[in-house]
Amino acid sequence: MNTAANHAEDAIGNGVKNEKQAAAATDEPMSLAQVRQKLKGVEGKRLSTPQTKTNLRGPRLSTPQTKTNLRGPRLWRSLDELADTPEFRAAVEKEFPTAAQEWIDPVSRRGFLKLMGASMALAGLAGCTKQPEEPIYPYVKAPEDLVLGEPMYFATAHPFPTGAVPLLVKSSEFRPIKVDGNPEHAYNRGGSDPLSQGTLLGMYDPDRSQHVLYRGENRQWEEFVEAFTGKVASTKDGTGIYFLSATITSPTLARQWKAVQTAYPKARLVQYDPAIAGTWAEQGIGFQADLSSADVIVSLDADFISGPAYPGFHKLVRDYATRRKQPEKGMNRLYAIESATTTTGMKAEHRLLLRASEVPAFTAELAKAVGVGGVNPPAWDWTAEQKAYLAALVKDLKANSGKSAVLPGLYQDRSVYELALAINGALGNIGKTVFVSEDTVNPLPSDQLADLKALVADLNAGKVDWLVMLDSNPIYDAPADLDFNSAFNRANIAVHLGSHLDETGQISHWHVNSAHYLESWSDCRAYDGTVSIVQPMIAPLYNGHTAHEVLQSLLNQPMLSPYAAVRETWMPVIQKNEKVPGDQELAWRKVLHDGWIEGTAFDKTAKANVQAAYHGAVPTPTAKDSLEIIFRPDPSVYDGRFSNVGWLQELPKPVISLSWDNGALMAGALITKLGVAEEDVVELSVGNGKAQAPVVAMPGHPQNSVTAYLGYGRAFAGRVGSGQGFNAYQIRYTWAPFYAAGSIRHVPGKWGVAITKSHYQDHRSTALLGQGSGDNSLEGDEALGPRGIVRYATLDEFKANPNFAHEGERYDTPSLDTSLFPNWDYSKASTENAWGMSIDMNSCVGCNACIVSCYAENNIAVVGKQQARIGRTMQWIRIDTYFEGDLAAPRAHLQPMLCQQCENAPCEQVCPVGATVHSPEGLNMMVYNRCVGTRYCSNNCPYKVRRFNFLLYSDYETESLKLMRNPDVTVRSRGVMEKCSYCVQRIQEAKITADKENRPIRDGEVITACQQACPAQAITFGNLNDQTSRVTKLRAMQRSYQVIADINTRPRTTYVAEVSNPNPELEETPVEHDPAKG
Amino acid sequence: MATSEVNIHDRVDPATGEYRVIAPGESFLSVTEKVTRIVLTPHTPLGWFGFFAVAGAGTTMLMVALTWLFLKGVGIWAISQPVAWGFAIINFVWWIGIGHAGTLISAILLLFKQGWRNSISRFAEAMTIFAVICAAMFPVIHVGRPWLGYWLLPLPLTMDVWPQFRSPLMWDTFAVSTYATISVVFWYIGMVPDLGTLRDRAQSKIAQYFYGILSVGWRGSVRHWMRYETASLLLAGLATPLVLSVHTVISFDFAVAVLPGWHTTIFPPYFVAGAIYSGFAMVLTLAIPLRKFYHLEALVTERHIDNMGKIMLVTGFIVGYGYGMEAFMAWYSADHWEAFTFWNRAFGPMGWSYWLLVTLNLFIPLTTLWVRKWRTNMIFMFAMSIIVNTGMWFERFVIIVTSLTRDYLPSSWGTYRATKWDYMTLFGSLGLFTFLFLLFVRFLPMMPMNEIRLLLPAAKVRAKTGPEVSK
Amino acid sequence: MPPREGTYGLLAEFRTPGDLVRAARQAHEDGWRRLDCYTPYPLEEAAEAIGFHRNKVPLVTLIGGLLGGAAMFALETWISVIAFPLNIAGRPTYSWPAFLVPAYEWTILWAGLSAGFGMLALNGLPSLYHPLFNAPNFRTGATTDKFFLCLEALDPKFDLVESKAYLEGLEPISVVEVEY
Amino acid sequence: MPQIFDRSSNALARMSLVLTGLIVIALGVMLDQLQRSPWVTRQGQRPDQPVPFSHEHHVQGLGLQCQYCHTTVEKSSYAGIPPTRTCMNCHAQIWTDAQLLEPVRNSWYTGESIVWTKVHDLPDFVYFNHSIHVNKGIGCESCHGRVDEMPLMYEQNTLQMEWCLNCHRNPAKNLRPTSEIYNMVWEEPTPYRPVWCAATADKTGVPTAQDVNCTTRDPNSGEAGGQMAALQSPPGPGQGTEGAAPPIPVPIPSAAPYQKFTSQDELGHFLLVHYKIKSPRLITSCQTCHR
Repeated sequence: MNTAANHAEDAIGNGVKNEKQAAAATDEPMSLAQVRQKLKGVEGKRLSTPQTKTNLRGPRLSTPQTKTNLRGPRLWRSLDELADTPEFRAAVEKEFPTAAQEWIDPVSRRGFLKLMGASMALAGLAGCTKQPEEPIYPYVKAPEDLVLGEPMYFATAHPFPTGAVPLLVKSSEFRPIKVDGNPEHAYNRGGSDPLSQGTLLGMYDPDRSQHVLYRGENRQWEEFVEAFTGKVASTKDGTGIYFLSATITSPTLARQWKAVQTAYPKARLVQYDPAIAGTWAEQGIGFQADLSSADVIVSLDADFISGPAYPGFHKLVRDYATRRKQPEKGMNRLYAIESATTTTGMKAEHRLLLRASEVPAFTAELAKAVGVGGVNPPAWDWTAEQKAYLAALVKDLKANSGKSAVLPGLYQDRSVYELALAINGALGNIGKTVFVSEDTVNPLPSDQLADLKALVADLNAGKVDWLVMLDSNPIYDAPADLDFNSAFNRANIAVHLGSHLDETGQISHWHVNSAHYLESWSDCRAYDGTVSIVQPMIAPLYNGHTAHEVLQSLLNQPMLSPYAAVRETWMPVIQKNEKVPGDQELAWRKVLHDGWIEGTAFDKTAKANVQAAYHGAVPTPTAKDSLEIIFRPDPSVYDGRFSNVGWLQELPKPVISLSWDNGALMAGALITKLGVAEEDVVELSVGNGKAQAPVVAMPGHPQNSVTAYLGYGRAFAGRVGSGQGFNAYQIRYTWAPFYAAGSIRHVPGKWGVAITKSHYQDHRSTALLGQGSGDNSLEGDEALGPRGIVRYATLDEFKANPNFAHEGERYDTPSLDTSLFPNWDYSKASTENAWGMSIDMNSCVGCNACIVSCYAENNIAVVGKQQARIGRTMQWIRIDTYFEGDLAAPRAHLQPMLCQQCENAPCEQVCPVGATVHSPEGLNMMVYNRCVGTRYCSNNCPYKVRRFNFLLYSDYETESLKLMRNPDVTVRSRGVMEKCSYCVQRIQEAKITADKENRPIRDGEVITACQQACPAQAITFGNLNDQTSRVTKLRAMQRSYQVIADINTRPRTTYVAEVSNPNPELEETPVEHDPAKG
Repeated sequence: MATSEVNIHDRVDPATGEYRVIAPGESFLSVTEKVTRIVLTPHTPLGWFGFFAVAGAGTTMLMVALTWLFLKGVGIWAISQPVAWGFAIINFVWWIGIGHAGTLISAILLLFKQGWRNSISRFAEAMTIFAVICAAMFPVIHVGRPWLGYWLLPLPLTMDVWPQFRSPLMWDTFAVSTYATISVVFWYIGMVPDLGTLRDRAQSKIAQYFYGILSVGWRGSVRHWMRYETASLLLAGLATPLVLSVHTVISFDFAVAVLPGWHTTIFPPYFVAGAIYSGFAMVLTLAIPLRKFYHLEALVTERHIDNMGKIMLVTGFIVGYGYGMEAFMAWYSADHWEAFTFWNRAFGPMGWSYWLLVTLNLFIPLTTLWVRKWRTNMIFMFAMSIIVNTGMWFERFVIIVTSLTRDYLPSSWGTYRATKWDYMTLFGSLGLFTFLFLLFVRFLPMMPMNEIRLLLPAAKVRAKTGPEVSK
Repeated sequence: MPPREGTYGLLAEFRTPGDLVRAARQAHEDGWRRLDCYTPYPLEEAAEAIGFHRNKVPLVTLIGGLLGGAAMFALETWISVIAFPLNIAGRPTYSWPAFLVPAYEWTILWAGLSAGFGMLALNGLPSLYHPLFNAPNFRTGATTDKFFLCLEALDPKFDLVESKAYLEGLEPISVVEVEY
Repeated sequence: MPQIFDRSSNALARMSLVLTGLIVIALGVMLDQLQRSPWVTRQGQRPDQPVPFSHEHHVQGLGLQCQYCHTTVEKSSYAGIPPTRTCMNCHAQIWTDAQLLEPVRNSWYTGESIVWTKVHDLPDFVYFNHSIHVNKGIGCESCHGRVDEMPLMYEQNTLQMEWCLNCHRNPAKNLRPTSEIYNMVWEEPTPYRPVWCAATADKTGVPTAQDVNCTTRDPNSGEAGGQMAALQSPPGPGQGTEGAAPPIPVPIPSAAPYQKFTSQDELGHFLLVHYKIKSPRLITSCQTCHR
């Protein structure tokens, strides 16, 4: 933190120091000018907030290099300017018939929608200041089904290479404003994940490319189609026409491709997804597990609970968590064998650290032990610990054959997958807990790396005439050894269809701006195979087009719309479904309404009898002292496709709480060995590729290996993503896509990283009172020890003493009569609703979905790296991570922390203006427009969940972002305190509805945004005065406890203490690790 | 007539062995002369201009910092989560503390009939007022939306919403504003007769009008004098509990909070003691150069410096007791929050600031101030006054910042690094203070002549005033 | 009213406070009531000499203080209990311990203001113009080092010639007549 | 040494003291008045509108229902500004060449909105919901004034927080039967103009609006009075918000026992109970309007 002072200065927009990017670029002359001129109408509103003028760009990030590199003003002009272009008018008019002006005129925009944070600053002055006149722009012809002010919900799905996420999208005045899982869908049952949540901002991203370009000049789509189809037709058989596409997940697109293939047999399709290529997910096998009936779960480097990168994430997590909610009714046990620290390992009862290359060998040992035939593990000297682990594991598995599941890692050697299958077979799990299906979510399985190599070869051989890249960015993410960049230039014409003018788009001849999935028709399959129709929520903001249209343009109905194509694909199936062949339209509408097509799930019994023998070779681990570099898609930005989504960039990555960066993640021991400190720069090299990265400590990481997240180091991601982190693709090779032997060395320089919560590294101490040993996290010791913030027990302890969560020092909750004052009355008699929340720490898997959901629901601002560095992130909910025990092999406890809504809220008492007071229903209300910003409440909050707008973080200028905001939540201006409100806007809505219908609010009628997003159902919200509500029952459980209750804050949020289910045989195995001092 | 030339018997009263309060040989006229010439002279000394320029520069720096602050927001400072209060509040508490000496000297010492306070009370009061001005500035500018500051006053606004009187910040509002008002009244009332003197001695018409109006036609009637005396006594009687209450209320800002390290019952007494401690230090910082510069050694004698040294010694020990008590309670209460907070103060990442303050506030002063010889050594006392005030600033730093960096929830622990804007504001406020004080020295009577006259032997109404007196 | 004309009184100057006190006491005992002393610093003996013992400043102060305190406490109570009762941190609306602090401050504030300005008012200040300033020797020292006794013309015993002679008998440095 | 000031200065000095005091007081009073003045609140001001639309003519003259234009007032937070189509419904036939209506026709043909100026403009951090007020018996006129007497629209009330609170703290004084919410000429009951109300049993799921039937004519004399508001009738397909409630017939007025009210106070408290108006404590809590 020794450069914090500088960063603080950067933070105030005062010169860019040694860092790569400055926060809030306040100096973007032209758009400043524009906005000024745009703002003429609202001058009055601005008067009392001069800062809006100087801080127009507010929280947005821009990197010097983006500014210089991005070609011309095109990328840089704000939507304000765009608003005047015919394209935009066109786009908007499609969506908002004849009310286009409403979205273009800066004043009127403020007319209906409650996007008026700007005037917040005026709040108090309302008494002595005039409000400016605001015009109204009524419709000319109002849409039939529109009730202004009432949201509508539509079903769609988020296409993702590892399986689509069925969604239910909230739309206000036909603008999607919130993306959530589809609660009725059998696959994810309403759960979602940070990435799906983030796609909303992805669609409104002001940096999306907005034009069809030919050599940098604006063109019309038709011109492209003409050139393209003309060319292809001229080739007759498609010779020299190559398509490079991201993994195709749309059956319709696959169908269209097949049609193209038949029409032009010589045309080639190459699929390449950096996070999929080389994994078993690209192959034609579907591996599915049903953890709801699995008592023992073994993860072979399978990080199945930290994000959708692992196929089937949503269902796996849901089932995993369900089996942990009621320990008394028995719970599952998770063994995690992993090569990098993940939440999977942190949640596991028993975690075995292996270097990545050791995993296949260990798997082989395991397979052999459980009786898989024909497997011969390479000779390897396993440590005592590993042997003991194996023995216990095997015993446990055999004891639970048929009731266990072994999950293969996605980023492991192919043998691991096959062996896992064999093991499951040997254990008789196939058909019970593990299923295999012939088809997968990608209808055109292929060996992506091989294909890509072939493509490069053809390029170099000059065979490639037109290279058409569909939603892929090879210049950025192709493996280093292919030298794609130079091969690329051999293509006569390069066409790039993409959402951004990214690395590839920059140098392609043609760039076609693609439409976002929320803007276009398509289809895709959830991981269980169920087909979802992707329907547009809004007309393409920038007239984008999709791969469907590109391929369709080559077929005999070139103008056939994606809608028609999709319908063509599925109408037969839909009709088949119908018991009584009825009205097609009705059936189709039902599908759109539900969001999926009945009976399209995969047949999972296909390979039910997997032969329990394995004959493939198992690779020998690399030498123990050699260094391994592990590549994983980033938990937040995946392979880089989400780089420009501020919400995801600012998201603290699981376990290490690192935001805005990836880095060389390594064990403390390695840090010591290298004699470096965090934020020092190291150079990673594999083969002859080199990449420089900041050192970030990752507790529990295997020694002699370094994890590098993909998806960073973008040059042309946009104002948010460009220049963040380092590009790990530079050292990734086709021959080692997941882990490679490499080397590391310390190079001069510092690289500040933003770690969003107190980082155990800063706070170690061997000093007095034995606070923390050098190898422990002081925070962890404090939280688990004397402070009783995290409480847990093993299953046996729990059975022996169900009340464990309330025994021990300061574990007790003070009784209601501890206060000198009479208690405030929250009884049923006094108030119908008393809101409360319960969070099951056993279920929480720390996937961060809640945080992103909260961003969207509550219009939370993104503050940027510099501000994040000095602890000013605005997230209302965060996932506190406490490390228990030796940092070389810790166990992490994940605790979602949000406003506890204390009944005796310390924050309220100290506010001089009564800006935060208590509602009769027990909510701790924060009234933004009353807040003068003394910040006393934040100081006095024991949970530090209040967030302050130190600068003008909210973006009042960018048009597209205004369209995205939730109209029911005020946008907070500079100098105002904010915090979690239990989604009071949803509560109020429910209250008014219930009141109009003259009935009490039903349990589950009010769902908070975090609860809605949680794939593990860890959060429950409801009415404490309703004795039958789920939250009341959870609160009544003995395991429920309140954090820091001993100071009598009486939180309304309670936590259900953890219970783990360790294998007694492995419980006490004291292992000596190297000291992890960093 | 620098002190060095005066022989020891003039400085020390042979009878008592104490330093004299006033050097011998002063008359009503000479005293009046000494004080009025500073104000009435047409020739402002160059040195004054020198200081004034420096102070002016400081004030300008402050204005720059404030302008940027209003344009950008408090985010230009280092405050963050969890340390939401930083320099601004530290400076506020520090200045208020300094502002305590004046009233204390003029009020409490008056009640205790400490004659020696007469010649220093006036500029001590002025110092108080300017310190309070500097202090009062910070709560206003540190809020996120200063233009809404008037919401802290109970006004009948159209919102129909009122201030929240359970908040210590509201108490501050009233305590500080009251303190400022009373100090000004006390100061002005005390100055009226001297303004009369200036009026009568002024040569230029402008000066006569200026002081004539300010002195509201004071003419020294004994009837007036008697009411005046009563009023002064009453004001003193009122200011005494006030001065004690103000820093008590300030300490409530912290004591009332739940934060470990703030939530402490020892705060009120030891804040008050600390205030007096730093206040007297500041009086010394001003008195020592002043008496030298304006040759006032005869009126501000070693006696004053010596006594103030003693008072600092006492208050220093009270403060020390406060620190000790915190440490003791941390252990004795067996409360983990307390124990950890204390441990963190002393040995945590910010431990350096704790040891710095202990050194500056306790070790150095409390070991040396015993020595009478040093207590009357101007250089030493000047240095000491600076040391103590630095120490007192760090005391507030430790209380506010260090406590905030690590409180209840370990996940939210943070750190704090001041930005250049923080420093500009701090030193700017010093500039403003000096600026105002220099103006005062130049244009207003820096010492209460009427009170000094009382100390002169000539003021004694001798017994041989005729037989009637004896009865 | 039309400005007064004629003599305001006779002003006798004395060298020391002692002389002044003696003279003043003498005059008072001889039945003079409209007389006053002028000194450069508070001289209690002189006040007693002319029979001025008690004054009303304390009373004014007391009233001011009580009013201030009561007003503030009433305001706080009205605001928190009647005007807009709110649940603040679960505390009762009538949180009198908290209300005491501002009330206490206001007590002092208003007491102090009453004391200061009450004193000036009782002293009949401001009076920028005063006949005494007409006296040639008054402003040269009344506020520095001279001591004056003034017999005022309004006193029934006053007679320009006799009074002058009478004053001369009190051994002053000088006696001058003061015009309005 | 001469006098510095002449005789008049004393009087001057005292006068100036008094004056200072007066000025301070005056300033305070002025500011207090200013913040409530129409200059700030726009109360009573008639902004220039593209079309000088006369509510008087359309409401009083032609007797249009409020909902004819403000369609969503019963279902949504937002009452709704009529689309141009609504105007054209009539003005396609009548006044087809009136110069005044040029902007309307223009909008209709070009598809550009008519740009009205907002008359009732709440601060942007205030979340007001029309539907709940209307459903609970607050008449349009209570807030918007006698719109039927406004040739040009203007703001009847200040719409300042104190004004809102004034009613939220004591709703009874403004409550009226839901059947009367659109009634511009509704006047509170007096001994001379009593109101009869009958309350049917409160059924959960049935909007409270349907629990109460009121009439200004003596029910014993037979026919009931008062126009029927849409939300009085059982929920139709149009009313999404009440979709949950099963359709039930409107109780026959005469069947229910009528109660006679001769003062707003009595009526208000009667409706307070039967419309289940939340307690002032609940509806004056901040987040009722601020989020």
